[in-house]
Amino acid sequence: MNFDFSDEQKALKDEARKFLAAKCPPDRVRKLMEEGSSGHDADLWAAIIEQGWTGAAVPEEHGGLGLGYLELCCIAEELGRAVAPTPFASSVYFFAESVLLAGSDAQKAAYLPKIVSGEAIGTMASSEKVGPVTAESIEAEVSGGKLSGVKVPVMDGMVATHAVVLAKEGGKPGLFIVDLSADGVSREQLRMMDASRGAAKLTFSNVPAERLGEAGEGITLFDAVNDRAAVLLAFEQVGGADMCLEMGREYALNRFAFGRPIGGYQAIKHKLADMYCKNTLARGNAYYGAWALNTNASELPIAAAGARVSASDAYWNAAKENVQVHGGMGFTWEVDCHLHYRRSQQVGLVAGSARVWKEKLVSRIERRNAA
Amino acid sequence: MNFDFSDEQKALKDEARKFLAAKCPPDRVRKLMEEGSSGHDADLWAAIIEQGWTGAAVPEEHGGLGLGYLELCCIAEELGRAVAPTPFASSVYFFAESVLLAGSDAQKAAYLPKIVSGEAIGTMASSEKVGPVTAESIEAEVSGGKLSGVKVPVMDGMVATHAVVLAKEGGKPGLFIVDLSADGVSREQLRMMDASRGAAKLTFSNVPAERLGEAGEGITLFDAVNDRAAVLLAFEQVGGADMCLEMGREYALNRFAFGRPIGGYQAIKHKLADMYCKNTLARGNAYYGAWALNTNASELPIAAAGARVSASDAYWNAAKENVQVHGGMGFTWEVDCHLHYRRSQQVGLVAGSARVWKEKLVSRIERRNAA
Amino acid sequence: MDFNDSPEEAAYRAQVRAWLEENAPRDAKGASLGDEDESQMGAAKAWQAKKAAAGYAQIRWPKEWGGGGGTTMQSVIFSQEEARMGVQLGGPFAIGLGMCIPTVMATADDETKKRFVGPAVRGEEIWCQLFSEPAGGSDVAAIRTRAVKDGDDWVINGQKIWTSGAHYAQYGIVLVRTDPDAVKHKGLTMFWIDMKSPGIECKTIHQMSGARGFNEVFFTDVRIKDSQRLGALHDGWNVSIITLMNERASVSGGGGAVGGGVNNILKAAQKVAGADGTPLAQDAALREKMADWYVMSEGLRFTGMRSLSALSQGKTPGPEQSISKLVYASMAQDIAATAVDLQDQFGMIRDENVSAFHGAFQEAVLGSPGSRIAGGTDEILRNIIAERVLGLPGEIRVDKNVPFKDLPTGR
Amino acid sequence: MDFNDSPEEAAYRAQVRAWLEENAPRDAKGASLGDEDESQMGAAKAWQAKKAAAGYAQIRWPKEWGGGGGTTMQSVIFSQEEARMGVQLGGPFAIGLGMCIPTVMATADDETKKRFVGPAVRGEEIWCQLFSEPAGGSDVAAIRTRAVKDGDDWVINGQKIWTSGAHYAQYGIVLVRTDPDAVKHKGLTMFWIDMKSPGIECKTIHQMSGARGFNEVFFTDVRIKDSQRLGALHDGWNVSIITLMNERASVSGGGGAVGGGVNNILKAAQKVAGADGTPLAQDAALREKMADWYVMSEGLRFTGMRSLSALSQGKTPGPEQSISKLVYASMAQDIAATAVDLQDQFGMIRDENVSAFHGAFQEAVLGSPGSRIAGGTDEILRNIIAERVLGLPGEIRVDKNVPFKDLPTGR
Repeated sequence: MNFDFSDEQKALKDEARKFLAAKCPPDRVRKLMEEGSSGHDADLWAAIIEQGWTGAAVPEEHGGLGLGYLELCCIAEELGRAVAPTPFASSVYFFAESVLLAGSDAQKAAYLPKIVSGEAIGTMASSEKVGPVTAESIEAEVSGGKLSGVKVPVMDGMVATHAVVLAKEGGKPGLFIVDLSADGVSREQLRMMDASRGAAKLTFSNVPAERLGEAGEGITLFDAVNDRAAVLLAFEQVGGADMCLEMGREYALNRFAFGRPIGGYQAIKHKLADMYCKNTLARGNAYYGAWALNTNASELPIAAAGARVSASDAYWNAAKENVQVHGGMGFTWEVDCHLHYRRSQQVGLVAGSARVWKEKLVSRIERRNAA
Repeated sequence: MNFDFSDEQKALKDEARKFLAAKCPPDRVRKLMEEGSSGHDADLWAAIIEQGWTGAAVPEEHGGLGLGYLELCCIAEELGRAVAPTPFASSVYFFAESVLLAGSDAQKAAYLPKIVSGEAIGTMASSEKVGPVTAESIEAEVSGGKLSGVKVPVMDGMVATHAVVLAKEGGKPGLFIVDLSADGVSREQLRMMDASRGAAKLTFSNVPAERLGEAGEGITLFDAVNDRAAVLLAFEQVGGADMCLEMGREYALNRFAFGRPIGGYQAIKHKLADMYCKNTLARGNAYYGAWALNTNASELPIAAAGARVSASDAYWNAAKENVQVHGGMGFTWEVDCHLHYRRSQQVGLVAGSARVWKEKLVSRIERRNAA
Repeated sequence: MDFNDSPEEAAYRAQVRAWLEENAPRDAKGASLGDEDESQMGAAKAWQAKKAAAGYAQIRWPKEWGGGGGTTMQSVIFSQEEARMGVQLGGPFAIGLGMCIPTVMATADDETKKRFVGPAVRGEEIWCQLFSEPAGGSDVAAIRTRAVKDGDDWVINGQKIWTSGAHYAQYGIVLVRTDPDAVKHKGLTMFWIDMKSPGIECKTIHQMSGARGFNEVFFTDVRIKDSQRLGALHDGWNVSIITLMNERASVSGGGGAVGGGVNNILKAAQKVAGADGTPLAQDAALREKMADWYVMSEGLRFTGMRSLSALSQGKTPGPEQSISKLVYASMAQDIAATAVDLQDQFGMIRDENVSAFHGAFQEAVLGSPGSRIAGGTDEILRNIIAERVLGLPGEIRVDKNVPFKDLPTGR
Repeated sequence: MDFNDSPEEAAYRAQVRAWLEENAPRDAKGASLGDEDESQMGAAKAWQAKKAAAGYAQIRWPKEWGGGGGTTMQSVIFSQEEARMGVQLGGPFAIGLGMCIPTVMATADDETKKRFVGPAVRGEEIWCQLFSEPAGGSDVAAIRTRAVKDGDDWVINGQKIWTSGAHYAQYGIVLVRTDPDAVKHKGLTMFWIDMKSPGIECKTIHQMSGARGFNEVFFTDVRIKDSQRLGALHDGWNVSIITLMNERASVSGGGGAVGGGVNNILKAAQKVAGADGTPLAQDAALREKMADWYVMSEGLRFTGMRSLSALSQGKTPGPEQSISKLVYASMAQDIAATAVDLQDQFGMIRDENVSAFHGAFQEAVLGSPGSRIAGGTDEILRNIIAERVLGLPGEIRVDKNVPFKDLPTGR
């Protein structure tokens, strides 16, 4: 039994942590938020690309490092811990994974090297209205190879060069690659709960769109991409949740009330112990997701849903209770708690809400039990 | 504003508490459980009848005291606090209320004086199988005035002399009064989670049954009876929950660990504070239920569901966390915690489960909002 | 058991209602406490003056001090009727009249009282309360702001925090350490202070939600007279207890729109379609939660009514109201997070023009953590209920018999 | 990252599997620890003897003491394979071999060790551990059972509680107070004791669930030799730490059927129809809860695998396993209560012939409170995680510098 990351993978993680501590301290994230920017730290993004992280799981033939998903999980955990304000998830977990999963050889050759090199920034555009994305919720339509419709919110929609768009063709949902520099694309920046991550409303009028995968396969592919993204996002969440635990622990040891550290009071001790429990459960479930993703196991749908449900719960709990441990300081702008509080909401919604994933998990278990 | 019981009603409650402390101490309840009896303390029951409690809310013209429902609520709270092993709920909240609600003058005259005097013990027989009672779940059938079918569990089914039975007639559910001493009734005692409250499986073969209310009104009447019972049971639950809080508080003050009372540790302090919160919410909701029941207000359906949901939650929480406060002693037979732990399950299920009542509450709110 | 006014209450309510109909400003948007938007301040002050003239400003206070000479219940009835009219302009005066002026009245000489009480009741002067410090928080007595005697003056240096309204207040009461060699609770003294004194600087605190209602207040060589002292030298802790007791004595209106949050999410859920096209309000998981929230918020409403009933009958309400903020704050956070989760990806959007329900739930997600902390954290409130209501032992105190300057502190 | 055995582990597993195929008793129903039904004791003892003869009884112990001279991982593999075969008969020996005998080995003279170790490994003699007392509970050192010196003997009076297997054990280790004038942790001494000594009386404890696995053990003028002492006089607290450390060193199999509870309720819910006739398994509220429980139980399973992986690589597992019982016990209570609630009125029935699913969930409702208490309450486990894993401060101890006899106690 070797249910752990290798020493090399752990070393990669350590390096990533050091790199992000230097390039992406919390003050930098806060400053970006104050500037009301598009939630994209261009300098950090350039440095990340230089590290080769965008290509960690992309095969060498397409310009990547071809390391594998376990390595990408290590990077994801550190990005989550650092609350990094970059389009990494959009470009790598969603766009690149869509192309890897469903792209033709030509499409892989056309897009993956650009994603790896940073020449392109990809994203996924699926949501159109309030509520979960389903076949019925889609009105965007491709007809004669041209896309029309509105997608909102599209993460990193102000900086992305390409998007995978979920749209109908002949009445059936499909995934389509769209070049966002084309005529007929208009972008409108949105104010987000997590101001460290930008998003836009994208409007398409007769924009060229090329299909990814077979016609009518849209929802199946979309689900499969979300499963893969869910595992990677789970590592971001686990990284963020552990950072919250560390922040809370540190504060509890150094903040004194009534002559002793607040970490000596059971209300705080037990709150942090419960946080440790949830984080540990989430880590276990995330590791299983990593194994399933890396081996492309048949268990992936259940493993991904389990990782997502557990990690979303752990991060939200850790983020909100870390604020509580910090007391009054915890809800000020200057203290870092709110960076995680916001991000736990963003990352918990971006691939679909907790309630949707819980339902996915149970129906997948039922299907497995019935098989 | 006078959202409180009157001084007279409070005096009645005090008297009831003293009476039950003398006649129904916990040791007596435990002994009854050990004897594997039918969960019926005949001596206590006789004493209760002598007090006139069975007739508290029954009009004087039917042999009752005609005091009102607020007085009955006071008694219910004390019965719940004392974990009284009697068929009071079955006979008074379910049977007598069914007759008061839907009985003809002749039926009221025939049954209510007997219930008040104790000559008769009534009960409600609705459940036939696992899961909530619905029109579809009923197979018992009345044809030509004769009932056939099986009801399980029927609370106090071993000692009841009469039952209100939910059965179909001409394909539609109705409520029927059945004399359980008639030929064709067979009783089988059941082992219950709460061994201080007896129940039976009742089998009916062509037993005479007289209809209560109009044909086909069964489910409407059954719901209405349950609403009234729910308010009264909520007071039993509030009484039990407060007793658990008092037990936990008392133990926490007198049990020492590491040289000081365990009630000085925040884990215990905050557990008891949370119990106080839930109990206080339940009491507020129960009072509203009492007001609605006593004035027969149009708010009763929502008030009853609110009282039930809040009280079921409070009692289960108080009962299980009181065990936890008591530590190892809490799960021994000799300590009283388990009496409430069992009873909180019994009283939480007898008029239907928490999940069913939550759904009732929300749909009733929706209906009110739409009106 | 009923919900009716007594005949006396009904008569008073009718009188109040008639007066409000005639006098209440129309379309007055509430100037909520600590709001940085001061545009409503004029309206608030005018309304306060009008109430004072009619004896409705401090109904429970004696008439000689500008009050109404009435009962607590009358005060509650007036608040209810004000709320019913949508006139809620009392925010800026709440701390002054609820905490500061009662402290002045209990400790100052007649001249001082005469100087300050009237203008405060009439809304002419606004007060703030300067107790909390960065190192203090729940531990109010851990005050480091120093006052050093210099002739007949005191010179104050230090910092206060979480001061509501400091940026528009004319006066404040300030708790400072006058003897660091004494044990923690024995070396404090209370003063009133002119907020325009040289050396006082206010800085608004930027909260995670974007709101800026609280202040940091910095004291640099601020010079005040010993005659501004409230109570005895080094007796400030006991004086502060007067202040805080007065805060608790102000009973809220009881009823109110606490249950509103549940109806909001229910109505929202009726408008959002789930995966199968049916409204999310049909989702059983959400419905169970809504039932739980409904009985919590209604339970709070009924608990308030129980307290009001005691008041109405001239009794002292029980401790039941102490659960209110503890129950409400976590529930509000839970409702907000659930409502955002229901919106799926759309829930990430804060843009009030794009977000569902004008971003109300997103604002609630960002605002609710503050409610679990401000005015007593969840943890402190549980301690208060456990100790004061249930009589469980207090915390073991290691800071009781040590000179303040020798107490351990964090970084 | 994989779930495969290393080549060495695979070889050992194959060897174990072959041996078990040949030697394991068929249809051996587990004689679970502390069960009052002793009918399986013969089978358990026979199986323990057979394992000991083959070196599988205490795999990690040196061969000279009857062990297998193997690794922790081998011990885990053997347990996994035993479980796979449905042979789980080790319960009655667990406390003796896991706690008592290691204490004897660490403190006794050679003669004593030779006398006791072999018979215990071979299952010939069963041991119990007599630490807990009615006034103790979580506070193990609060021991009141007194041992008074009388010549070369000690005379013991007092009471122990929660002693598993006391009614069938031949020997025990007992922690007693030998100096009540010393501070709490300094006046204790450890002895081994023959459970058939005159003056020892065992009484089974009737639990709320009806089970009777634990005992009270009463000591009335029980006379033992000073040579039965384990460790130095008054050094019993340090000896007891050896005992308890050994308990923690025994790593569980990690994997296992923890997730089983969730599948049980899912399958149950598929068989029960709700109000509208569809199976309750379709109820969204239940489905959300099932998802939560599933990731909790799977999370525990994967956490176990992480610890096993460390062992497999010759490393020391991290602290992650410390969450296991805390997470599991409350979840089990929650699952049981929810499953009973789903059954509505029928859920009240405990009768195994009538109740749905043979009353399994009702038994779980009645049994689960014990799991949240036995072997460390939820509250103690949270303290342990907070202090030992997260390094937060320990509790303030008021019982450290006071003679034991002067410590305050409850009624």
